[in-house]
Amino acid sequence: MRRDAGAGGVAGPPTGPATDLAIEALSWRVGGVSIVDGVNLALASGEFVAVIGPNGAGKTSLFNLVSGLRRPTAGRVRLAGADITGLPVHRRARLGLGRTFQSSSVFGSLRVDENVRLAVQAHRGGSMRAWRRPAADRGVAVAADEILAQVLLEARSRDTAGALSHGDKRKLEIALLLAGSPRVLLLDEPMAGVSAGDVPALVEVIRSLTRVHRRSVLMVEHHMDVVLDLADRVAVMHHGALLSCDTPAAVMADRTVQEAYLGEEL
Amino acid sequence: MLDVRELSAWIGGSHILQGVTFEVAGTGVTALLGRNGVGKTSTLRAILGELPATGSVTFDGRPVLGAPTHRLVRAGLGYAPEDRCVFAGLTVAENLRLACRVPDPDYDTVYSLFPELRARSRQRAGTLSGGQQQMVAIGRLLLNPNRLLLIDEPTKGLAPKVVSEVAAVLARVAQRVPILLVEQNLAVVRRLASAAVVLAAGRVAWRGQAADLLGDAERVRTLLGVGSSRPEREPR
Amino acid sequence: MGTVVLLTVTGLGLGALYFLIASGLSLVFGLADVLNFAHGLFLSVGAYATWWAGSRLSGPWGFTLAVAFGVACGAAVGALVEFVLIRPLYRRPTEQVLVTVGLSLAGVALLQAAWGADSRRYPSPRWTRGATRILGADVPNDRLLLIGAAVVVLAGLLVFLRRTRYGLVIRAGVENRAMVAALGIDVRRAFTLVFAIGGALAGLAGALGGVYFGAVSPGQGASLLIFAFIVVVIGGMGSVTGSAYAAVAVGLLQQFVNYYGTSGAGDICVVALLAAVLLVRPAGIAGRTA
Amino acid sequence: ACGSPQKAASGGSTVGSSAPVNIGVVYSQTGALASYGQEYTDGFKAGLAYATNGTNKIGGRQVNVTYADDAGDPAKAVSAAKDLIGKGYKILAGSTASGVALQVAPLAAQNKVLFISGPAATDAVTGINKYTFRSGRQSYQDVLTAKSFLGDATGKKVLVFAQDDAFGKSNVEAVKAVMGGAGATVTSIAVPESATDFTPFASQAKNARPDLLFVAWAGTTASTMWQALDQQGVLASTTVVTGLDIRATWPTFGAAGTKVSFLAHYFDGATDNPAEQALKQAVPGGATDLFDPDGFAAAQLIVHAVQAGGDDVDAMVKALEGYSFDSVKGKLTVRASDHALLQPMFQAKLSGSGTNLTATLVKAVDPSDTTPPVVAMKG
Amino acid sequence: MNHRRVARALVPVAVLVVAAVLPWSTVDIPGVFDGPLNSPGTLQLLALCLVFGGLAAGYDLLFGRAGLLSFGHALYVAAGAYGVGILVTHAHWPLWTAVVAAALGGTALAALLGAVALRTRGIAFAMVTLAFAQVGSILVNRDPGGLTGGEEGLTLSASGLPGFLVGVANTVNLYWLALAFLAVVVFVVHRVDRGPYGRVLAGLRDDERRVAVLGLSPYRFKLVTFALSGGLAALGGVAYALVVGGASPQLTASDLTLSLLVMAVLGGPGTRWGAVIGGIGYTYLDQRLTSLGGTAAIRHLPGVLRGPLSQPLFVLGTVFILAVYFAPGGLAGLGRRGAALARALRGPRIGRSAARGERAPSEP
Ligand SMILES: Nc1ncnc2c1ncn2[C@@H]1O[C@H](COP(=O)(O)OP(=O)(O)OP(=O)(O)O)[C@@H](O)[C@H]1O
Ligand SMILES: Nc1ncnc2c1ncn2[C@@H]1O[C@H](COP(=O)(O)OP(=O)(O)OP(=O)(O)O)[C@@H](O)[C@H]1O
Ligand SMILES: [Mg+2]
Ligand SMILES: [Mg+2]
Repeated sequence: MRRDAGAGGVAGPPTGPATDLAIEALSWRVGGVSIVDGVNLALASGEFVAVIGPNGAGKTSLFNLVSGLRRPTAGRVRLAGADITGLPVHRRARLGLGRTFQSSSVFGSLRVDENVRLAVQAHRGGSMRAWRRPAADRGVAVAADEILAQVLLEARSRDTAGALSHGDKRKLEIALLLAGSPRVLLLDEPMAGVSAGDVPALVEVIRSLTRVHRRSVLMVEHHMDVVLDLADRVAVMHHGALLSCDTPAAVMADRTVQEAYLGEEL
Repeated sequence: MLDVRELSAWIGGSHILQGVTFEVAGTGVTALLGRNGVGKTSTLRAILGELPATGSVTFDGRPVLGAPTHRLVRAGLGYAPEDRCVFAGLTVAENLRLACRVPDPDYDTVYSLFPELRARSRQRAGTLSGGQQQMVAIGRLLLNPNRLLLIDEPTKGLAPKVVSEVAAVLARVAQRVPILLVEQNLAVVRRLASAAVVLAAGRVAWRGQAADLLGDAERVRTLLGVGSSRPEREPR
Repeated sequence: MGTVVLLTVTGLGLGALYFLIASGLSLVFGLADVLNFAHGLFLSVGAYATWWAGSRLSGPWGFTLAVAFGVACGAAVGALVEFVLIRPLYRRPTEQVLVTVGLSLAGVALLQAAWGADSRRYPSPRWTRGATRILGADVPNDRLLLIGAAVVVLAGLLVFLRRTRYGLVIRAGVENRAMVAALGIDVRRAFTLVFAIGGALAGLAGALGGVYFGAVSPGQGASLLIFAFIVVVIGGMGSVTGSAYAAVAVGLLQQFVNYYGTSGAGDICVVALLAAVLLVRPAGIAGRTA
Repeated sequence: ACGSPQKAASGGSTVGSSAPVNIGVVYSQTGALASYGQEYTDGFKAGLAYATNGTNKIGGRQVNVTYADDAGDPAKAVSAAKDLIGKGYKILAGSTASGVALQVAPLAAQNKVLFISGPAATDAVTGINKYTFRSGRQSYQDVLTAKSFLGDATGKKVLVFAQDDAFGKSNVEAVKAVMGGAGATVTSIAVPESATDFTPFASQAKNARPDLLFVAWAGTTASTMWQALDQQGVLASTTVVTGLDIRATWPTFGAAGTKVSFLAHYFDGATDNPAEQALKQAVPGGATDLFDPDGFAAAQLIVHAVQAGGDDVDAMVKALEGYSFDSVKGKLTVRASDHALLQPMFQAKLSGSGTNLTATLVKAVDPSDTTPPVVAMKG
Repeated sequence: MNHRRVARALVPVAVLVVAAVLPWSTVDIPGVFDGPLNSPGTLQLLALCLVFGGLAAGYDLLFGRAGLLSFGHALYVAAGAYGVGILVTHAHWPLWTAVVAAALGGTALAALLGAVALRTRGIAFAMVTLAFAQVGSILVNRDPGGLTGGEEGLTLSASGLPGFLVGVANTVNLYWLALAFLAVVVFVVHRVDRGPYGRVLAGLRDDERRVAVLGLSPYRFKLVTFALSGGLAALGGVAYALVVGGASPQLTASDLTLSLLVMAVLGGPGTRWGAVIGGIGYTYLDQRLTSLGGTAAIRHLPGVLRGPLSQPLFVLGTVFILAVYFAPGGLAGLGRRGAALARALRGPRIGRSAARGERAPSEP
């Protein structure tokens, strides 16, 4: 793929003053290998950007840098203007940055609804309180049930999360994210393993995040129809670098993207 | 090749499979389909002896239910689990070496399909990207000559281009070795499967030719929940 | 000068003893992922077996045969423990550790019931009780024996781990046993083997530890165990070479600080070293960091 | 059934001239000091038979002994002691370990029962309280015996080789007081308690060239330590004195055994008197050992106390203070002011080899030469 | 539904009341206790059991609920016991001031050392805590300034204690004290467990990274839990010192931590009552097995059996191994397993592979 001459420029939000998330020249090297390489990307408030790229391009690594699980070797991350590059994971989450994981990581020994309640309560505060205020907890429970219904898991809300099938764990991942109602969401392959029949409903849940709730979303996904359905812009990563960031139509039309990423249609 | 009769399985006291019956023919791909949590993965695990199960499973005419997993695999039953299960602490090369059961494993197929793996042979598998781990898991399966493959969602997390490539390889393999394939990507199923089994709530809901299933939009909608309300993928 | 030489050689001897103990522990811990509290018991079994055989055998090879018997007993006990106690619990790692705790309690009490709580004189060959003059220091011969044995064990283990398939099978088996079985490998046999080797190494350490102490007592093994733990952790879980470095470091540090510092300082220094290493490199000196 | 939660020690309401005399013996039946405990109780039984002329009765009253195990754990000892006291026992004996004796002794004072401490050697038991006596020797007496090896102490160099723990430290202090007070220069080598390699310390001891090396050692590392002293040639170059432990441990001296001078509390063959013969008759195999006399003396003390005091503990205490009697070791005297037990001590040698060792008496040391300093009674 | 909730709340209260009035009973249970329930020996034994029940519950807060495997908990128990002992015996503080100081001191010590140790995790964490405890053990044995009494231990001077705690006749007060300690621990642990805080701990046990991504600091939660658990342990140490009448170096040994672990596991880690029951049961066995060795039943056995069976540790170790085997999930898990078993028996027959399967319903 050819590197876009003005990659930094293209990557900026097209218009609008409010930039929710700004990734500036972010790089990560491990043992002399460059895994994320000078990525610039800005996410406007309420914008939906999808990140695509071959396996091993560095998409998950980029998410890890932004969410704070890994420390970048260079560059900055800003959340609503504030520099969060050095903050620990939980502080970023408090400031409104949420994410899901590519390989589901749910609280396996808690029940499904308790998983969500934990997330709701983390968001509302008061987690340190050992004293339970039944009324407050009931509010949490109601919120949790609503979220589970959205992701089609209400039937399983009393089961242990560890006993869920893979696809159902993916849904719970999304539920945990919704519970925190962060202003910026990082979704790592939310549809991987979700059965084809359930995809449309989840797509609608995710769509409502930007369309209804005005959140900003950065999503990695290999299902192209989902990407095309949801994204305002599509960013293409390759070998750790951001090659381009453009409208879905423009990206799909790019020959190099077709050759290196999409391949022949089945 | 594989004959599954009245297979029932339990996990932690709950009855997951409730009498599953189907067979896998001597060639081609049999797709095992169904929505999340219906028991596809459990079926494969029960066949392999990883779950307590009753009923009968015959492989090549011999009853195998209850035999230790490693015996079954040695008898030529290859398995690629859904959660990849690569050994995070081992390097890519070690992961592959561990899987070799024969003196002359077929590294060529694996490396030509996934050149990435050759380049990363000394990297610890735990640091691979999700898709790369999937490649290791599939690669492991192709090293040995097997007589039947059980593959659980092989294309999950792979980039579209690699999905087509994997599908092509599986199509090639299936000419020699029958495959029981669990897959959510219907395009892949359409490309590969000759027969299909659809599960719902731990039971077989439908059995037959794959074409009969996929050719009938109504059947697909009732069995798999895939509706036509959503626009088909836009042409690019 | 003499003192420094003496401290160095005896420190190395102590390190060698630690390594002999830690090697088996580290093997079982690193490969099979079982923190084996019964390792001290295996050690005592080796020591008592050697003591028992050594008091009955004589002649030039008597002691060597007795040590071989001790090693064999250690291996047998190790394999038996894996087979009977550990194997059925492999999906429950915490319980595995707890079973070894129970075993160490019961086993030591059993030894005590059989041979009493008091220490017994050890039938070490006469030459081990003498000393050799090296650079002005009378170095006890048994330390030289320990150092020699440690070097041989280190080399042997490295060959086993690097040159055979078992190392790979077991490392993979710890991560995901079911998957190893799904690759057509009988992982259970490999685990029994690891415990047998761990037991044999403990048996050897016990047999030679008996020479070092000049006596055997039921609790002897357990008393050394804590330093062996420290060595294993400093060295990096399961890394045999790491254990070797750590054992030497701990042995020398302890010996020098015990002698020159105030009493108890040697142990405290070792503990401080442990804390420092773990805070800087949580996976130990040879451990891989994520 | 209901009762009072404060059901006091009066529970055994069977006080009277015909009621049995209840004695509780709390000692290490199991645990690290089990063999000390075994000897102690052997001696106790023999002593009881001897002091009651085989009748097992004191003044017509049946003697009833209850044995309880403390496994060397103070918590268990306290539980057992409280249980016995609660059942109305007025007399306790036992305590194999010093730590246990120091925890049980206060109970005696708090509940006004008689406590005869056993093999526990700590000096702290002496004078701990009015209700506590001892039936064995104390560390200070060991040190005084060691001094008897020195002859005239003036100008001599004495080195104490001890573990750096409470036991070692108290020995160092005692040697400084005893031999230093007599004009010797006392230095010490404190070996870390948890060390297992003693070679450098042995070499240090050798280079110090003392006239007398006093070794105060306890625990399982003894044989390693002796091996180190021997390897470094210390035993050949000076007089080395240490305490003689129970017979089972002699072989662990290894080659060092015959090169060391021993101070002995007691060993088989140290004395020959009616009490000793009675003990010899009673113990298994006719072989007496280190802690048999402690149990024997404890029984004698108790029998005397009951004869004089009946069930009145204060009268018992009064009767025991200043009591002097013939026991296995010879003449023993309870010093009235602090309950120290004045007794003869011994010098001994080992001979033989391997596991076949015998101890022979070199010299008996008179009680007047092993009298510990008087301490103030604490409670 | 509501009835059940009321019952759940009432049962502990009822148990507490029964336990509190127990000393008025003169019931004699031969074989179980040596004397009637209100005899000092029995009360002392019960008091010790209660103290360890509380200690185990406090340890389980760390191990069973937060998933932190500490091998150094004995340090905080010892800190409480020695702390109160030194303050009362050497510094002549009034008892209750000393108790508060010792408990606070234990909490502070745990917070300080936890701040360092919690920078590691898993086995490394276990080892660092073990190492810290080892230093404590060395210090206590060295008898600094004559404060700890070295291997001989420290005896609480009776003159520093209020009269109602001294003397065998007052053993019942020690029993009530131990009961109060246990009640405090159970109250705290259950409050923590059932509130939002407990849910976070459960989350931490499963996946720390996940908790962080939710916006909660795993380190802070772990540290608070560690300090809280350390404080409870120190309080337990105080109770122990009062019940036994002093502190001994055995308290600092890693064996104590291991037995706490064993108690928690025997009872069922992370369950409501598991650790408490485990602690009481273990201590009861531990204390009583020593007297079992002397019983006639054992003395008349043939030598091969008599030897091992007269070793309390052998019996304890064996019982422990059997419990791990046949009662996984501890005593608390037995009920659940019973239910599962009943279900399985009603269900269809299970195939041969069941024997090897994971959590097969037919497994013992
Ligand atoms: N410690 C490491 N050492 C070497 N290479 C590493 C290390 N960690 C990650 N990598 C490499 O970094 C690359 C980026 O991985 P990442 O998980 O970000 O990919 P990805 O774009 O999310 O891919 P996928 O679509 O397959 O999930 C991969 O090629 C991976 O092998
Ligand atoms: N450990 C467990 N305990 C209890 N129930 C379980 C456990 N593991 C799986 N299950 C249940 O078994 C059922 C079948 O699970 P399985 O993994 O076979 O589904 P699947 O068809 O493979 O689904 P997916 O498409 O999501 O992978 C699910 O309902 C799941 O909740
Ligand atoms: Mg990824
Ligand atoms: Mg599945």
